[in-house]
Amino acid sequence: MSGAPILQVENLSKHFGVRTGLFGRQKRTVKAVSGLNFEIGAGETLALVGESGCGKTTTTRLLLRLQTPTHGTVRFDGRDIHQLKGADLKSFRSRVQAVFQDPWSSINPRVRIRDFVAEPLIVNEKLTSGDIDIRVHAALDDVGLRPQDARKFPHEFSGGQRQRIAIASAIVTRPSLVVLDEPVSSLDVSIRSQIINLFKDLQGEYGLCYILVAHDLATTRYLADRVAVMYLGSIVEYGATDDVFDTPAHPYTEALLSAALPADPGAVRNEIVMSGEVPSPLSPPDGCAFHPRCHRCLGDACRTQFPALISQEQGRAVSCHLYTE
Amino acid sequence: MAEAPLLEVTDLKVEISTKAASFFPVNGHSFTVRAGETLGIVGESGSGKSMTAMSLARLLPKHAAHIRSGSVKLDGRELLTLSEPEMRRVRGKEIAMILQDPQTSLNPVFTVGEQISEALRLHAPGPRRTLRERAIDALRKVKVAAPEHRVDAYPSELSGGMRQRVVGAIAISCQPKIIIADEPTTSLDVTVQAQYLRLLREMQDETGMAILFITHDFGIVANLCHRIAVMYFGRIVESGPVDKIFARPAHPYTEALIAALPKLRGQQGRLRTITGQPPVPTDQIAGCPFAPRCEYADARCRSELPPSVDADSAGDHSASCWKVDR
Amino acid sequence: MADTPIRTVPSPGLWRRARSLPLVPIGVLLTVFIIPAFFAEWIAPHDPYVPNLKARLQPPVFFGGTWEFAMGTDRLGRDILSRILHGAWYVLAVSMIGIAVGVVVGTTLGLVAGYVRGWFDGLVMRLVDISLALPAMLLALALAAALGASFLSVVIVVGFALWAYFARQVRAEVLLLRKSDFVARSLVAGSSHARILFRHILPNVTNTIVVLATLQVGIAIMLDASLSFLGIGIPRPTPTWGLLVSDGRDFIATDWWISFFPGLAILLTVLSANMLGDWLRDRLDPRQRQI
Amino acid sequence: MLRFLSLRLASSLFALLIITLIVFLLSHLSGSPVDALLPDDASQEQIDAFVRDWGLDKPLWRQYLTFLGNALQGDFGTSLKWPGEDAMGFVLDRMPATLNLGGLAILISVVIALPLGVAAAVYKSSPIDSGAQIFALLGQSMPNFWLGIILIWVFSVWLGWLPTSGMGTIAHAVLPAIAIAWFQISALARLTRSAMLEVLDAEYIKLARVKGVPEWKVVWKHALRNAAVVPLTYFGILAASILTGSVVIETVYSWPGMGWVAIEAIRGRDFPVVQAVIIAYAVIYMISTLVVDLLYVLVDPRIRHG
Amino acid sequence: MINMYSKHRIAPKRMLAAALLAGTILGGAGLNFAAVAQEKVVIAVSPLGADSNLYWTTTGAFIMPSMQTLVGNDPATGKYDNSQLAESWEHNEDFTSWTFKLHPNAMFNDDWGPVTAADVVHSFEIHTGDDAKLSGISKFKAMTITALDDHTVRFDMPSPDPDFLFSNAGRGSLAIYSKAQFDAEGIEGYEAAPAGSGPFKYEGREVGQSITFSSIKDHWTGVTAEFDEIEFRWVSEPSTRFAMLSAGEAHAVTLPRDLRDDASEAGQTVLSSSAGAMQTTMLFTGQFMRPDAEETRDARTYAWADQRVREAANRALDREAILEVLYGEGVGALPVYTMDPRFPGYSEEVAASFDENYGYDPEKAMALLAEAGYPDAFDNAEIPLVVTSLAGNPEFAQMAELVQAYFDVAGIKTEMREQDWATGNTAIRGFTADFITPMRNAPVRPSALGVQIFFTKHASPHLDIGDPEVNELGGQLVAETDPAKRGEILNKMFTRISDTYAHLPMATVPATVVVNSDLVEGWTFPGATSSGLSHYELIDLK
Repeated sequence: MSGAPILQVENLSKHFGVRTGLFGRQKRTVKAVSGLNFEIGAGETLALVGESGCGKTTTTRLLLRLQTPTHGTVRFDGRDIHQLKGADLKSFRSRVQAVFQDPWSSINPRVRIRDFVAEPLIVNEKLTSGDIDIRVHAALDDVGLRPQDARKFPHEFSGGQRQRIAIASAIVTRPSLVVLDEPVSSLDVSIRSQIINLFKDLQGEYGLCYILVAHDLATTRYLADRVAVMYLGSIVEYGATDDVFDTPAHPYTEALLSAALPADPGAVRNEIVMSGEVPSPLSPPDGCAFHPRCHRCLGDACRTQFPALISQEQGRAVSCHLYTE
Repeated sequence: MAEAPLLEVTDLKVEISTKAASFFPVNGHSFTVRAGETLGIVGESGSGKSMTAMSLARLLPKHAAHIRSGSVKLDGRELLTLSEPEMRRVRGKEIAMILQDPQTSLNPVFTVGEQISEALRLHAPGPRRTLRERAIDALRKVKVAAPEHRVDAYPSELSGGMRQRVVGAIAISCQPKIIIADEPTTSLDVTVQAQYLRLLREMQDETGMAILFITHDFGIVANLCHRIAVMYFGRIVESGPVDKIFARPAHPYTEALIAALPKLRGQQGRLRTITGQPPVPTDQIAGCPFAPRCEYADARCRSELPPSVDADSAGDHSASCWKVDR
Repeated sequence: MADTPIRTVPSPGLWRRARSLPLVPIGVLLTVFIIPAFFAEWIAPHDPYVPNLKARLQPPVFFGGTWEFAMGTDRLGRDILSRILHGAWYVLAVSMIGIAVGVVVGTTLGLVAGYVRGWFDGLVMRLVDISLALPAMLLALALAAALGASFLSVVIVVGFALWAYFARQVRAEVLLLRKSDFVARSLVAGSSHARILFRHILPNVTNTIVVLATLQVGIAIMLDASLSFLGIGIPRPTPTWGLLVSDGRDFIATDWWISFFPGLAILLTVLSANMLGDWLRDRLDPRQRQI
Repeated sequence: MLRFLSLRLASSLFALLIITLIVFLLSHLSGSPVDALLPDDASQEQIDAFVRDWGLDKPLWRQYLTFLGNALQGDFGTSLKWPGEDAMGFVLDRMPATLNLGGLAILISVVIALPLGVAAAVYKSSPIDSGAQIFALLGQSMPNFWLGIILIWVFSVWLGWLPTSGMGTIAHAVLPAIAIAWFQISALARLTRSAMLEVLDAEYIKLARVKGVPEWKVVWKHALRNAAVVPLTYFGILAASILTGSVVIETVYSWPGMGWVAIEAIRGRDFPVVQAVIIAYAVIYMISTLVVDLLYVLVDPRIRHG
Repeated sequence: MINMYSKHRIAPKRMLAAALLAGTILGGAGLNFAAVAQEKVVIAVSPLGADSNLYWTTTGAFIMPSMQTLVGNDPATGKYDNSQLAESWEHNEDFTSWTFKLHPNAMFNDDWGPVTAADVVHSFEIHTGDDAKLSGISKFKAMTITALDDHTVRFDMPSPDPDFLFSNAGRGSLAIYSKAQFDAEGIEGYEAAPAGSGPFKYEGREVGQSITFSSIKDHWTGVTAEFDEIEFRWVSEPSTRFAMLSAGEAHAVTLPRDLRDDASEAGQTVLSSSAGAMQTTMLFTGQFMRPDAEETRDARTYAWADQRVREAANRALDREAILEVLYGEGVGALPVYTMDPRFPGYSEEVAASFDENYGYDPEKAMALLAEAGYPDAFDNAEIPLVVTSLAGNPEFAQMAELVQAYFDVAGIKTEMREQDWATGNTAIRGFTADFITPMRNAPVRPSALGVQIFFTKHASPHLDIGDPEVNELGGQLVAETDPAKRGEILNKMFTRISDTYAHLPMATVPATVVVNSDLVEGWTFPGATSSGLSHYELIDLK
């Protein structure tokens, strides 16, 4: 990690109350995420991977201050973002941006491109209209669009172009951190690489750091410096991308990677049979949440005790009884 | 090689005509699928791959889309000239389909059992109880746990992967000769996708049916298919055995697509990109449709449509490109 | 969390839009409704108010009448055509102001309720329930008895009858929109709730509002007519169409023209407004499916 | 499920409470019953006695509380206009007439609107579609009293098929029910059409066709069963509109139902009956929306298991 | 083939369902509505203000044909006769005591025995109870009743009442119920089926819809209707009533004037009452002639406080044209509202000079207005003109519209106000009325009664025009018992009212009913009741 971490997440949990049963008498708690710890340094990319329902989206919403955590803190530049007010909040808003999955739904169809791209500037900074235009044009230029596109409406663009517009809006304030929520999964293959390259270029140019949520493991590997593998609301493995992908420690990581299909008929795949599907977060299994599907389940320990996340060498951490003494 | 192909599609053209415009989303392509074989049709959105699938089952949207020319032969029988009731007996019984989204491809108001046995009742009628037994059998075949219980479940009670298995059960229930699978795993998680593809392979091994697998994911074709057809702008631009195409792509588009993918192992530098945007079906392009984005294109590429030519001497690998020998 | 993704259909160009305009309904609306509403003074061949007792119950032209009274005359010898032309303004005013009241109240409440949820949402929805549960006609009767029948009371009743539909519909849309990615995106950008509500959500429900409002023209006119039927509409001698139809209803079997032509005016106007509304709905918002 | 129901019930009761307040205030705003119920030449003693008997001399809030307390026990007082009749009892006696009429109107509108909407959706943009739409719209374009009178002349006087007015056999209900229903057909048919259009595009419809299901079965079994959920949500409003429509139509056809009572009572300043009838209307509406919610759950397993 | 088969299998099933539905509807249709049975007469009229078997709790608009009063009206002349329960009557000199002798053979229906003085006393008691709302009942409350013998009763009243017969005849302030039934069944018996002594027997009612009576075969009066049953249907829409008549569903209906013409053109018969049944007028409300008006409020806000304006208003009206539109030809103008040739006090001079004084003369009207300074001299130059279409007087709306149009020509500005009776009454009672309102007098009251109700403070204080002279004369009238002198006083009152242009008199109108000419031959009725209709037993069927 280079320099001081820009974002620190400590013991972050988000629980939802859900009423079930007749008359809603039983009140259950769903632990969407629990006890997350990670940090990101400047210019770094951290990827969150896992199956749907593992808590990736909740995590990003907590980091973006769209939801309030039940426990724990998110520190940005050393300050708890959920305590920010006034000017500090504005500054946070302008320094943290996001790009969402669907370029069709993430751009307000009734707003001109210029106004859409400029929104973070308009609400957070005091600029003249002319200055805003200059910044918008610069941002559009950065993502490969022309200044005259600013006058158009979203429906005049294709999916790939829309995603560029969304990126332009995310970088217009020169943020430090951009949350990328499945940013390429709805794009065509031939466009995908353009956008992936664009992310790399922007990171190189502006020293952005990214939090990437993606289900395509190849993309993750290409973009991310470090990766956190999540299962049922918890991080089960954490470490440098290459390390994790080349030598997965947690059985779940192993299974996940084995399920990814390389675009190469000759590639050797070590297929791991993982039975069943992700259990409902309403009734998570006791002990290690993964044990019912685990091909390396050790027995009682896995069934009854929750394995803590244990740090290994080189910033790696694993939460598995295989690695506890 | 000598045996007759199970499905033979020749020069298929589909026209969509609306008040505003008229265009050919499927513009004259030909391919064959042999029994027990999996053909992968790969293409980006708007390339006409789903339209191809629907036109094989003659289920194009009424009024708007029409098959303009070509022939579709299943086991030697021409499908395009069948009457609608005859065609209805082909659908489901001889050609089955698995659609893209398991969330929406099951009717939410009927139980799983009702939906499976409906197909059975249409093509192999029997008493109620037998139908139910056979529906349970079909569920068992697609490895749904506790099929006796699940048969009475509504789709909303099942997970995504489970639903897609049910769709699979409907597809295989009448032992079709060919299954057309239109992006059946796109909305599934990778782990569930892997399970599902394994299931498809097993079913194929068991029944010897052919699979026409439509996808945009090269990872899937690489792992599942025997042969590949790559589509671009309503045409098949390249087709051949899967290993040949990955090893020596003959069409620049195929080549660029494969190179543009990030690799899971062994990392590369900057990703290769294809410039520009994929064309939409309403575009008018003279010459090779890929020419505007192609790094090898010359004047002839921009004015004349390239014919399909053999890419090697074996005769099982062909591409539509003036520069096959580049 | 299976959100329906909000997608908009790319709008075709202005020219193509203009070409596909439903010319017949627009033409009918103009000739029957809008032009008379503003220019009746100059178009109408007779004074709509002054009885002409010598020309009572003249049949329309082609039915034994003359061109002088093309649509015949009523029991007091007043020219039906002139009365219809002059009535257009009142019909227009009642329906437009009534709908405007409904739109403003309904949209505001629906917007805020759908966005802030919580107790306010509950309250608004209960108000919607209350408003739907109280038949507008009964309210009108009570109101007319309390305040006297007047233009104002008719407008209030129309507004009261309609606001709940707008509130319901707008709220439903807002519930979807507030979960959309672009609202999340805008929150991330740091927009205030007011900004999101008015800059992002409101423009996306305007289509719904416009379409619904067009479709409500018919309901407003019908309501006005029903109020006249009950004798609590805009007071005489104002020739609102509802009053004309209502006054002539006794003579459907004999002097049919007294109510037929005003009825036809209502029919054409409402039919056209609805067709226009349908057209707008098809163009503007394929998701929209309320009445 | 039960929880949902009890919540709905509670909020309905709250709404009813507000309605009682509105109704009470409105009926008191609208003038004194003295003038409606006593003859022109009533003496001052008569007036005083009347005011005392009906508690009209008490402060408004006292009158309201008294009213509410009694109303909770179902006691809305005695009718002023129909002497000797218990107000709520009188309204309840008329309720079956209105419910019969409304029920028939709903039946007619559903029987006509559903096929119309389905046909319009299946043959979208064809003459069938436009024809169905225009037929449906006609009902919304005619004042219903006008339509009602025309129906009487055509079907009762000229053709002699049906009776003109009054209540008796089912034949008496046909014309008023049509006059009420036609207005609703348009809305219902449009809803059905758009819901069907949406459903017909769904993947499971494709899948049904892929299975080889004949087209009519695709439409009427697979599609309609799903599309029906949407018009169903409209039923609460449908019920409300039919109640409202019945006010006018019951007058035209001399149908002695609640609408008729409502008008007569308001005109006669019959406070107790006015209050009873409006509350009764509101309760019917609340119950019908509640029933719709229940039906909704029955029709759509997604909600049952959601 | 399976599919084809199933397609055909389902279609007939659906057709069957459709056929069943259609069958039910048509089957139901065949049951009941076909042309009414000959032995049952159906009369369709506007709904009543109040609807009850307990007659005294209604305002008395409809007296059931099963009930009788003490005094009858001759069907052909409208004069009082002994066709009802009283065989004869007499009064003392100053009209403070009236004695009635009952027909000895009068019997209640349903075997409740003979009609006796006890029944009259009993009926008097229930009619003057707290729940009584009958028009004119306040007068009864001040009386005492004494049964002199089994068939004789005497009413004693504190002040002279020369017009007492009116209350007991068409006005019907006292209907005779059976005491025997009351003793046996109580009030519930009346509610369920009140026994009366009329030529019809109460059969039952559908509240708000209809009420049915059967005719009694050998009635004690010897009069028997030629049909078995009579049903009254309450139908508020005139065109629906017209439709019922045209469809043969009703024998007789009441219709507004224009529809009457239409019906008559269509071949139906219009029957009028033998005497005038109703007088109409438009009243300037507010006590405009009162000397203290200046103190209580600014009289100038009432344009019509100036007699010149009142005369102008009258002169502005072309009564001939208005009455032709409202009531048809042959309806004569009414010189003074409540004045009637049948009753004492009728002033030939006023009637004779009516054309001269009230004749249509717009020029004069304008001159008078100019002289009075109208509209500039008045704060409220716009006079609200009240329309009451809610009151079951269909011609009132047109009357107001026509008056407005004629006023407009003369330069009197008016503004329409749609207002129901109750609201208007509230304003009038509260002395806040600032409008011109249509008014009717039905049944036509004896002049003495009418003039006091509508113009003086003596009978109903709120309708007082505030003229000291009229009130003075009214006071004299109350005290005076000599018929000749009463006539003189009344004559003076009518003259004064006419001279001061105190109102806008309109017309005396007979009651009319339209009968289906295929079913009904004729029917004579005097027009003496509130609704105008009576003597149903005289309906002559074809």
